[in-house]
Amino acid sequence: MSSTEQKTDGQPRIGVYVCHCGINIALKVDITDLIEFAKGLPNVTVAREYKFMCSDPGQELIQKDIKELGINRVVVASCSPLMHEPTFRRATAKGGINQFFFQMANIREHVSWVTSDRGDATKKAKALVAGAVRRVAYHTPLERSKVPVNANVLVVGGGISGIQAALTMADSGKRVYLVEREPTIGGYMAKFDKTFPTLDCAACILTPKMSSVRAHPNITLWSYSEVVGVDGYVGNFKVKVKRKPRYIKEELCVGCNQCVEACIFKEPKFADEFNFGLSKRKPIYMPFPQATPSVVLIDPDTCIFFKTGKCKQTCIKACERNAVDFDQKEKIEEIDVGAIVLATGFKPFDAARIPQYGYKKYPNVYSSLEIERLVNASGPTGGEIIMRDGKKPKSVGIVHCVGSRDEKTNRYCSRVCCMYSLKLAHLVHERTHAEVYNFYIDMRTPGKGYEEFYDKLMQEGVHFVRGRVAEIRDWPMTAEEVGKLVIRVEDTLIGVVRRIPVDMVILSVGLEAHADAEDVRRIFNISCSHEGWFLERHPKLAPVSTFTDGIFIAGACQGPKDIPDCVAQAGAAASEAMALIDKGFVELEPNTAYIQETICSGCKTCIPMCPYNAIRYIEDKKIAQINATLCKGCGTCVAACPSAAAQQNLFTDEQIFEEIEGVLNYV
Amino acid sequence: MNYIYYPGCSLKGTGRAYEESFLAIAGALGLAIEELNDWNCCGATTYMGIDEKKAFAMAARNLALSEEQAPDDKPVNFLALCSACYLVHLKAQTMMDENPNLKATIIGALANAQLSYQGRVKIRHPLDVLVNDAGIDKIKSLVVKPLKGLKVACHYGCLVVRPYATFDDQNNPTSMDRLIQALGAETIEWPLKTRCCGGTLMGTIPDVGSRLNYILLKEAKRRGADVVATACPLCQFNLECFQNQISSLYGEPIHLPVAYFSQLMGISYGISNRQLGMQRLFVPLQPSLAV
Amino acid sequence: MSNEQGTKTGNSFEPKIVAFFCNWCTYTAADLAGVSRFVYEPNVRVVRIMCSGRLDPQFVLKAFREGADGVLIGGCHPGDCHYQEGNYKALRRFYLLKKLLKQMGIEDKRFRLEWISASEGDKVQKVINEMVEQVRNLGPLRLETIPKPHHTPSQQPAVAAGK
Amino acid sequence: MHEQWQRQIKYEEELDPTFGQRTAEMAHGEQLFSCIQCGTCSGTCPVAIYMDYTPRRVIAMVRAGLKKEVLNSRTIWLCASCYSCTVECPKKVRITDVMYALKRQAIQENVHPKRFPVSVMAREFYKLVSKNGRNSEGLLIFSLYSKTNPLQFLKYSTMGLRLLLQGRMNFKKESIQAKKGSKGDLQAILKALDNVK
Repeated sequence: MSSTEQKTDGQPRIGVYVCHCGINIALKVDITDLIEFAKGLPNVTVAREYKFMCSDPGQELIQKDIKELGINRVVVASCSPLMHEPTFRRATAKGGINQFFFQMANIREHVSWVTSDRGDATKKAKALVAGAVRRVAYHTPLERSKVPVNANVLVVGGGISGIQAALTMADSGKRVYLVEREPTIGGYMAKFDKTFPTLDCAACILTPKMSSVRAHPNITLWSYSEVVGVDGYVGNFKVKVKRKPRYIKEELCVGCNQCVEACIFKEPKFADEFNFGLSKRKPIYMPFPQATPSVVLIDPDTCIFFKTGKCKQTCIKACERNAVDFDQKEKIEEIDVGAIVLATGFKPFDAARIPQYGYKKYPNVYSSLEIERLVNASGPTGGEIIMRDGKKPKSVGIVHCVGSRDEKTNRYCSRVCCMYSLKLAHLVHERTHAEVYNFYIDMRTPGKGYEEFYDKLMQEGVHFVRGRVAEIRDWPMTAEEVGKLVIRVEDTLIGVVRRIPVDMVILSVGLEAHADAEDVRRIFNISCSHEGWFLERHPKLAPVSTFTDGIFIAGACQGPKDIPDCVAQAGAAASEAMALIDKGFVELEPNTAYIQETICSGCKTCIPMCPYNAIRYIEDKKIAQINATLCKGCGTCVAACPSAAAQQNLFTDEQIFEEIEGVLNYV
Repeated sequence: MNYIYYPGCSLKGTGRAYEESFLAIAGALGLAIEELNDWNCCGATTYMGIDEKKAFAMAARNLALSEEQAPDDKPVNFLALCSACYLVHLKAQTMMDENPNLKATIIGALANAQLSYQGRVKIRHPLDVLVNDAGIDKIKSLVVKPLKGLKVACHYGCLVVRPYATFDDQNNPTSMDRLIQALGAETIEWPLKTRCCGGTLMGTIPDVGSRLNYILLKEAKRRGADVVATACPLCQFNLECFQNQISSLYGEPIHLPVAYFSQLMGISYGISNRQLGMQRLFVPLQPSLAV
Repeated sequence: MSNEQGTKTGNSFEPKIVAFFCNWCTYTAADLAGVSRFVYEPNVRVVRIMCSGRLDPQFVLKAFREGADGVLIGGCHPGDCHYQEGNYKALRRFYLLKKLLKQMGIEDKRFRLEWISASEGDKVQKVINEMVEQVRNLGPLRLETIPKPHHTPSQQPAVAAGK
Repeated sequence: MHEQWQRQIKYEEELDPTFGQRTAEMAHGEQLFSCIQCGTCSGTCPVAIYMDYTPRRVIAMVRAGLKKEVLNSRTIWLCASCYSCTVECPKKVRITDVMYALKRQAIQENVHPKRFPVSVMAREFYKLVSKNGRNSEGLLIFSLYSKTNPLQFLKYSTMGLRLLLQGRMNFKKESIQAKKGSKGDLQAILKALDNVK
């Protein structure tokens, strides 16, 4: 650094670097004008432009100037700091000065992309650059503090995404807590018979994974449990998990089902959740034969004992291992983890919300998930497609886009429906030889082997009608329509309206975010899109990260996805989490608050302000003191301090004052 | 509550029985109703197809007049019996609210006739008023001759719930069903209850109009209806008066009484046939009532 | 101060508004507005703070002093604060400050607080357009008449060669 | 050129690129441009089966600028404005209002099908109501049939007679009382709207 020291006289020597970002910025901001303006700002030694500042040549410009011109403060005017601040801080450090002698002016997201008039944009860009220049002069050298990372991970959600992420990390030796809300893991995939486009059986590829989760020494599986609280920060999260009572001692139950046999309800008579009510269960039940953990549970809403207090409790007697426990209470477990992977999945659209399709009105109108169970060999009908009226369908209509691409329900395309509709069309056609009609708006089959699968279906003689079904009714116009469900639709490729009578209708429902996505989001302190999907940090460059460091997302909770994409994303989330853990420590942003002892009057105003109890009062000195490791850098105490004794690194009063003057005083 | 009653042209002509019967039952229910002074035609669904601004202005004139007639600053209940009149006024009002420039233009035009429109009008449909203001219990309490065993297909038609569903479910309205059931009659499951009768098409392109009404009548019969109840003079006219032509056109005898819901109410209230304009029906209702 | 200088419309008044946006919600939302190309009025200059709880009343007064015609504060929705409840603290200060500003003769509409979450890019557009329009109608804020205290900068930080 | 050899190809110069935008504005909705051609409108439309172009096709043609074909089509006149399409459209296109906007353009440009009862009736009704402030069903039917197909008189004579006897129809001219220049003068209101853009 000798060179640097020679050239500096204690005065800031600021270098301003304006990025064109291709034409993203250059199109709206007059770069030359901006450069000339910057050169005129106080303490600016050099101002340069470059097509892509984030590229290597761009970064080298900065490093070169630091070395050769003794630049000791750097301002880059380009995209959002949330995008490239780390990049340019690194460049600054490479140049040989402290990385925090850097400030960014966001002239892309906040200027060129949101301003129509070029003059206006240039003017605004000048203001932001002036703010950054004025501010950076008051930056001070800072060091990042390192805190160790807890090596354990929490995975929330036991569908295919959660399972994949958990296994990946457990195999690499991490201790994984897998928390699932339902009594069993497996999610929706466990309900499917076949998977598109390869038609391999879902169970054959999923159940082995489920049992290895159960058996894995590094995985602690908590089913029928929910995360109720998350504290701490990246590397050191404290998590509260609520374990709902299943009234069975999990460690004792071996899933022999003798209690179920013994239940005083001789016949199952309650709607079975796993089969969407297409079959019945008893108050004490195993969710489904391959349930994991293989442990029964009691449903207090239907169990006689819980409802009346009077029951022979035959289940207790039936269990040789005394696993049944009516006194079981919900309990809260507390765990420490370094990273969290959210894989909470989706909820299927409720077809009853589109009344003209007659779901829940006409018994032979089914939702696609009900059909998944009907065609499933281990389903309520053993894979036979028998309708609620006991008949086999001779003609079946499959309606696409139910609850998708519709301003009145969901605007977005659910992405998986076209393909699973084709799959169901194949399975139904294969099992029943019925005439199968697909009603679609646009056939969307992007994916390996997907278009080929579509072609295969056309070859199989399945009918395709391009048109969104207008209504499904039971009033006939012709003899053949009597007793049928009549689908009214425009065949848009012909341009005529058709009425197609069928025995059975399958509504291909879209995917929606969980009803409680908002609550879950808050627990983990991340963001949601309007539709309730969890928001990724960057749609392209950080698809499984969130705005909260250390919390990653995988699978359909981020947006509609098919199984291959879920598994891929789960792998990505797992490796992101492991990259964080294997590093062993996290470097914290040094934007912590501190007290200037000489100024502090000891008024204690700041102490109750701190949400993290990082401030304590030192009796003998009669002043307050901030514990930097506890401080998260919100600056609330700083704003509250009446004597300006409290300050925040990177956000000191004078840095912000300078920025305010900067953005206002030059244009 | 007071209602400014807007009859509209049909209710003085083809739909006279609707006015007669409604005023009769309204009287029985003690609804305070006064006719709008010097009302003009709402323009129906047709006028908009020639000149939209003028169409809205015609409706606005009626709205302005109704404010004149109910001077205090309370909301005005503008009661339009005919579904088309109901919608046209509602649409004009909604469009003006959605579009300030349009509103300004219309108000400006009204000024030329020394009229002003403040916007305190609430446009009401008779079914809304009966079910929500009078109330099912009140309606029930006046029944002296329950319509036991009478199977009714309640036909709402288009404009009661489309495009605006202000007081009932858009896909499956039930106000008329609840009302008819209160009279002791039985309402059939009627999935075509909001299907279009073709409106003026019956007059302009009979073949098209006939098919639409044939579908409705045929299905109503198939479902065992003794009578179709309507809340719109045009539905009633189309469904009732052309049954001979439809029968011959489709070679299928169709003979199904089509009455206003208010006539059915009147009957169950023991009001005389003449007061209810029963003599104006093409297809007499009496036989069906004998059941 | 160049309040009077107009931009697109000849010499019509174009207000300057300083916005203090919290890093986690509103600043991110403003980025999203950019990514979604939601065009809005160019009159707002955003100053990023980590949390709306950092908003020192001085910042607001300073901004007005330096010629801002309006000040906008953006934070996370109640319950969403990245630091648990900084936004509530901001809210309290906001109300207090509003009173004071009234006494200084600064109109209500020149000082606004909005909760805008990371996914509400459209709200950034809406709020800014609204506020700019309102402040435009109010006209320039003229505090120039009162002499302006300049904060005395501390010792220029020695340029340490910290890495 | 011989009828059945009408070429179907469309050259850009034959299209009106402003037609879509203009129609959208007249129909209070840019949603027109969001149409995904799903056909829900045609499927719900009770009269689509009689149209020369289904509503969906009309939307596409409007967007593409096939003004001549659209304004001459029977479709726009067959629309009974039952609003089924409007409430069912997944993209919230106000199709009924689009049809109205097209009818108005057809009238303005005077290209609607000649002697076609619907447009004739529309104009007769418009004249009658604009003049008197009220409709007179009898007179309307009379002028409609005489201007389109007088045979209708015979076809519906018995029915007409019954209506007359039952007091459901008459041929006297209905009208409002408000005098010219007095409060509520309808002509004054309508006149004010002539050539308002």
